[in-house]
Amino acid sequence: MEALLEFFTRFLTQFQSPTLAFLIGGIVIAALGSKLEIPDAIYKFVVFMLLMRVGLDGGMSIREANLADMLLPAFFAVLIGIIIVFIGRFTLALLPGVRTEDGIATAGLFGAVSGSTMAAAIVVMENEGIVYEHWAPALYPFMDIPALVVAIVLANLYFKRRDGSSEKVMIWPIVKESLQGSALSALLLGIALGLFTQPGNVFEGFYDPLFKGLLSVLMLVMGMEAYTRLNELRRVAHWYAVYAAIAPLVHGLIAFGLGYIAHVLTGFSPGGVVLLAVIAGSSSDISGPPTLRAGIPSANPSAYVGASTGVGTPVAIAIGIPLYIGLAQAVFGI
Amino acid sequence: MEALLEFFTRFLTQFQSPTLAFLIGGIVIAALGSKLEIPDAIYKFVVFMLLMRVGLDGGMSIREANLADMLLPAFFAVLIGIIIVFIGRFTLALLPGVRTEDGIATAGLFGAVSGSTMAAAIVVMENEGIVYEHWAPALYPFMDIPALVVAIVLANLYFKRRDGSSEKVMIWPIVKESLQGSALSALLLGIALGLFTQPGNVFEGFYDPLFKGLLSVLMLVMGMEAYTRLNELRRVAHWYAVYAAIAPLVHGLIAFGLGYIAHVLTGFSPGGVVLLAVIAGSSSDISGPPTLRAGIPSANPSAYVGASTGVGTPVAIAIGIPLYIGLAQAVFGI
Amino acid sequence: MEALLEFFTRFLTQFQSPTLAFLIGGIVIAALGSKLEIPDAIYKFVVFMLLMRVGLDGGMSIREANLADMLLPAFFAVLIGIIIVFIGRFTLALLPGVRTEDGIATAGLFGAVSGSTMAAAIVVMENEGIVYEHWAPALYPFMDIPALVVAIVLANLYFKRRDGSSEKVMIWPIVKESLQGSALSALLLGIALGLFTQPGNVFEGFYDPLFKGLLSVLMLVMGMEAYTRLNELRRVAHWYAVYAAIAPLVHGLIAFGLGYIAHVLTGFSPGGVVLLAVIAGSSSDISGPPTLRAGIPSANPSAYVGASTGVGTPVAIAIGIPLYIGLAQAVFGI
Amino acid sequence: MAQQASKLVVITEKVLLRDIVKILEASAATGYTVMAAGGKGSRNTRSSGQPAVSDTFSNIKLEIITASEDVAREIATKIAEKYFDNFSGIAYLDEIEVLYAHKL
Amino acid sequence: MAQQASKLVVITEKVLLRDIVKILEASAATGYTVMAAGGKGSRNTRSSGQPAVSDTFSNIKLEIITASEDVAREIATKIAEKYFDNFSGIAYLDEIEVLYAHKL
Amino acid sequence: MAQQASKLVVITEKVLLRDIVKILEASAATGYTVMAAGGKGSRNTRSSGQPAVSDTFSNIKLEIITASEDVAREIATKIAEKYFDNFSGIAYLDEIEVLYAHKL
Ligand SMILES: Nc1ncnc2c1ncn2[C@@H]1O[C@H](COP(=O)(O)O)[C@@H](O)[C@H]1O
Ligand SMILES: Nc1ncnc2c1ncn2[C@@H]1O[C@H](COP(=O)(O)O)[C@@H](O)[C@H]1O
Ligand SMILES: Nc1ncnc2c1ncn2[C@@H]1O[C@H](COP(=O)(O)O)[C@@H](O)[C@H]1O
Ligand code: NA
Ligand code: NA
Ligand code: NA
Repeated sequence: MEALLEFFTRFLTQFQSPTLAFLIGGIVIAALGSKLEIPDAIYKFVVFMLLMRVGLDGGMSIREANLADMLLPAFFAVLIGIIIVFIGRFTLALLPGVRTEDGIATAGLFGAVSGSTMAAAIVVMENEGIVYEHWAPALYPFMDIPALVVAIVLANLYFKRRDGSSEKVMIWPIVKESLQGSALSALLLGIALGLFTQPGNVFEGFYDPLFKGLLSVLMLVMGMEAYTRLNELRRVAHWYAVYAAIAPLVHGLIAFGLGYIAHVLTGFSPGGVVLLAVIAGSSSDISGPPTLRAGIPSANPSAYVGASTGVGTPVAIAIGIPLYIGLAQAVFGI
Repeated sequence: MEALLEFFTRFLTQFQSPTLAFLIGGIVIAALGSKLEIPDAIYKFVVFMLLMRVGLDGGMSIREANLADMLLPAFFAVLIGIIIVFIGRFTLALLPGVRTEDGIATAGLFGAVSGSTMAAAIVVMENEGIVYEHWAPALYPFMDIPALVVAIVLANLYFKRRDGSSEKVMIWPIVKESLQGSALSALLLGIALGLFTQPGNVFEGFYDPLFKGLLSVLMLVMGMEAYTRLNELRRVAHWYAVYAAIAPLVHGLIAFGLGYIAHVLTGFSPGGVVLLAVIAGSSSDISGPPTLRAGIPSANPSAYVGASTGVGTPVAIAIGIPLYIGLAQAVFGI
Repeated sequence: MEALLEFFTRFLTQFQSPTLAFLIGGIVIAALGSKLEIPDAIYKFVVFMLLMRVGLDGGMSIREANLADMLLPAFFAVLIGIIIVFIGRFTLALLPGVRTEDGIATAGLFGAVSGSTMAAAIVVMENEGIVYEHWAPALYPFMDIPALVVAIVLANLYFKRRDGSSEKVMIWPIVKESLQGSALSALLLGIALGLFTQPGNVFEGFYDPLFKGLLSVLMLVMGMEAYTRLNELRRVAHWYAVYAAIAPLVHGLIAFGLGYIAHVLTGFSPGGVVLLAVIAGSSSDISGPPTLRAGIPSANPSAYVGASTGVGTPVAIAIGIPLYIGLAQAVFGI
Repeated sequence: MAQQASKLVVITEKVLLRDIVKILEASAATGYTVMAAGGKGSRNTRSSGQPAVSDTFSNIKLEIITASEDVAREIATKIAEKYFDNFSGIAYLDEIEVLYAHKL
Repeated sequence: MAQQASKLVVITEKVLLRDIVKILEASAATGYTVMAAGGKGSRNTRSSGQPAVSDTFSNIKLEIITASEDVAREIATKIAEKYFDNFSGIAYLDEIEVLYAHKL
Repeated sequence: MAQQASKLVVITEKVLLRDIVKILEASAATGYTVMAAGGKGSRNTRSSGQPAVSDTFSNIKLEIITASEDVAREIATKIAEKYFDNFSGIAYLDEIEVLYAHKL
């Protein structure tokens, strides 16, 4: 009882954290019709800065990490990416008013990963003093790419059955497209630089100190964006909103469970478990949509981008992050 | 005598402060035909950063402030906004060669407030160690909006008398338009976040440390801009230049006087008095012009924007800020 | 023997410095077809920030410098700028497959100076704790402008001989065009502000702490750019690539020699000698090309920009900087 | 599906974008395209306080393609009458052949 | 050297830029020009997850000038058939007179 | 007030903007509009050292509307003769009907 109360208190406190506050602030000012604008160039640069920072940090800590420790979490990341898409395929995509390909594409996007949500979780965790394996953000591509690949494959299987067409899906171009996207590029470049070079002083003097502040700017953009996309979502079946509100938490909790197993088996840290859950609960906002657009061109982006950006991401950040942290505190006693 | 000497010495020192130095630097390089360019995206972001910082700071200090202390200064702010427009209406707008509607619009713009000038004053005051109520920047909208509303109403009264037309002026759309503008949005969002959430660490780690530096960038832009607008001003009556050179200081001194009354009656700090004077002496550079454009469409923006950006703002920053600070030092012995 | 070994060790260590690492990272991700993009607005602003920082620093230290100390290095800078163009005129421009005007323009660009390369050297030197005269970056225009002027004059002499035309070359417009360019404007404005005003706190609180980090961003852009320009270079004679690979080092070593003379005669510091060599070894990437475009319109920019950005700059940064530092350590025992 | 159509082009101040878009959405036109533009004309009032120094594109260029020339002319008249007394702007018509459109 | 020519204009989603450029480079057209554009049509699917809030120009406008009208029509057909089932887009043709060009 | 007019379009390198604007302001044209553009042609020299990577719009597209076709042709000739030997560029003419203009 008391634990539950404490959980809710902590939960509500999160709404005062800058991360969440700026997200909600963005939603509110967009709803009020404000003309405030964060220019596109700034948005792109902020995303670069955040992922470069996460990447550098990850790369530098991989150097000291035991590679064996990463195997199980990486395997789980792949597994989660795939499971998420199958869940969507056999729930959302079968619902009335939902075109099958739109449902699959949405599931793919929710299986893919949002660098912004991941960055938000890192800031919250560092503020709360929760330790985690700094290589954990490197799990991003292990979940992201399989989810996108599986979604595109499932959609094509569906088309084949429906139309009797027999185009073969090429996997490599999807993987390549994902890796070349601006978000993953920045993350992987950061990891490589952190791993092979000595970026310590530029990390400590530039990328790291600006991290929290730039995240607040990004959260503002994402809040404004969420409000705008909600309108788009209104034009498609209500099931998308329902899915988008529930799925992030379901995915996060599944990942939390698998993360717990990794904790027991290989000592994956509680913070790492939280981050795995956040990654799973996030839905892609930058690299996912273009890849899906190319891979499942007939799917309606208003449905999947609207569901992800308009509902999924706010839920993943505002409810998901405090939820998994609260859970970790309850489960691991941190 | 000695006091006067000291006043002038301090005054000249200001020209070496980064704030003023970058403003003048901007004017000089624009005059020399430099191709240096601060991209629009950067300019917009810098304005956002400055007003967000001022807003967060204001919001956090309102929490601890005595609301009653804010009443009189807020009332005076409204009063000053209105007085300024009436002064312009019955001086500038009646001068030969000045179209009445252009004169009223100019008065409205000088009654409205410049966030950049306010930010410049804050930096100078913090450098000089002058304390002020950190909620004082929240006086901005209390002066800005009434000034714009009154100018638009006066212009329409004039049109009604002149043309016998009888369109009613709607006040709310003008207020809404002002509040939704990018400058006031950022300031008010900052205040709200400061008031209701815990942005302390993002304020101290990001918005505050970047404040002075970003202001220097903004001053550079405003200097370049002032030079460009001066050319525009040359095409209208010389009275605009005269008004634009004198009015900021007159407005500032009126506000200083009213601020002094608030000091005596409710203990408004000397720094608060200076800031009130700066706000009054400033003329709007971001949100004012579009509002006036919409509200008094037949007024010539070359006149009012030229007067404000080309002459008014440089005067308000370069002469006004040191003047009010010097005065405060003389009057309050700070 | 041991000295040589140490030299190579140090040399290889440089590849792990953030400056070089980001440059190489940029080349690699461009080669891999990444869609990562640093927006143009950010690029322009980063260049402004770096040159403003270098300029402010230079200006503030000129105040305390002995003007006489600057004379010889400045004279050598002019001399080097001129020598470089003549070397190119009588080697590259005479080679088979190289149009004379293209060769002269290329020599002009390699004689001109890159602010980015200079900034890179400053960061590396400050990391290594190598002291230098902080006014040394003010040597930039002394080398840059003469090189561009001489190249344009030589090209016109060549046209006159070839075509018998007798247009006179106007020197002043070339100088003015150079000085008004965005890079030199920012540097000179910074110097002026540093010299005549008190920008200390904005320098220490903003321009200086962001210096290294922003440089890493710029290096990334320059790496991506180098890769792109390499393709352009492929369409012209191979001699450009050969020249671009060798010339920066030859120019740098000549400057090192002259810098050594200045060291002996007037006590020019070892760090100053390195910086002079770096400036000489650099080739202009921002202001040079437009000036040459206007001054030698018939020269092919694919040749000179390709040679400079595609090969010259990477060589000047990746090999030149560590080379001159290594040399300085060997020669001056620092 | 090629068909003759009219392309109305309106170049005016950026500050009018929101209002003109409302006019277009209320009209019979099935779509519009907008681009950032700079320029100089005979009036050349600048609409905003945004620095002209940093924002060189303070105009917008709107293109509205309609199957009916009359609709295009009507839209132009509505915009010109409402704004061109007080704002910079030019409007012109061009005959084109639409090859593919989702709706016209 | 003035000559009658056809100008094909394609307005579509930014995400297609790379692919369409490949089509153009494989075609008989000697060049193309691309501009950032925003807009609204009847389909109006947005292609990317890039914030619509901060990126108001999510379309591109491509202009392809060709001496032969047939080449222009062929390119339009190729693009429309490949993309316009699933992507926003419009294509139209305009007759112009090319005054100077390095190659046409 | 509708009137037939000529629209001259010049697409060329950004670096020429300042100089071409001077030519236009010295001409009989009453205005011009300029837009950022990217593109590829047969010459395709890039004018500046500005990163092509970050600045994808290294061209400009200028539109000059004139009541007299001759004025348009003259301007095109002046620009082409002065710059197109050494700079990338294309110029074409289009017939339009100006519906509203503050001056033409
Ligand atoms: N003759 C013209 N040719 C091309 N664009 C023009 C012309 N006249 C006006 N414009 C454009 O329309 C805008 C408004 O023109 P104006 O109302 O005459 O100031 C200008 O800023 C130009 O972008
Ligand atoms: N009638 C129209 N006039 C001008 N532009 C249009 C029109 N219809 C469509 N467009 C442009 O083409 C894009 C795609 O249109 P659509 O495929 O109909 O959504 C829109 O975003 C507009 O930029
Ligand atoms: N056939 C074409 N169609 C459209 N734009 C062209 C064409 N040819 C050239 N251009 C434009 O004009 C610029 C210069 O062309 P060029 O001088 O041929 O390199 C190119 O970068 C394009 O923007
Ligand atoms: Na996910
Ligand atoms: Na005021
Ligand atoms: Na050089």
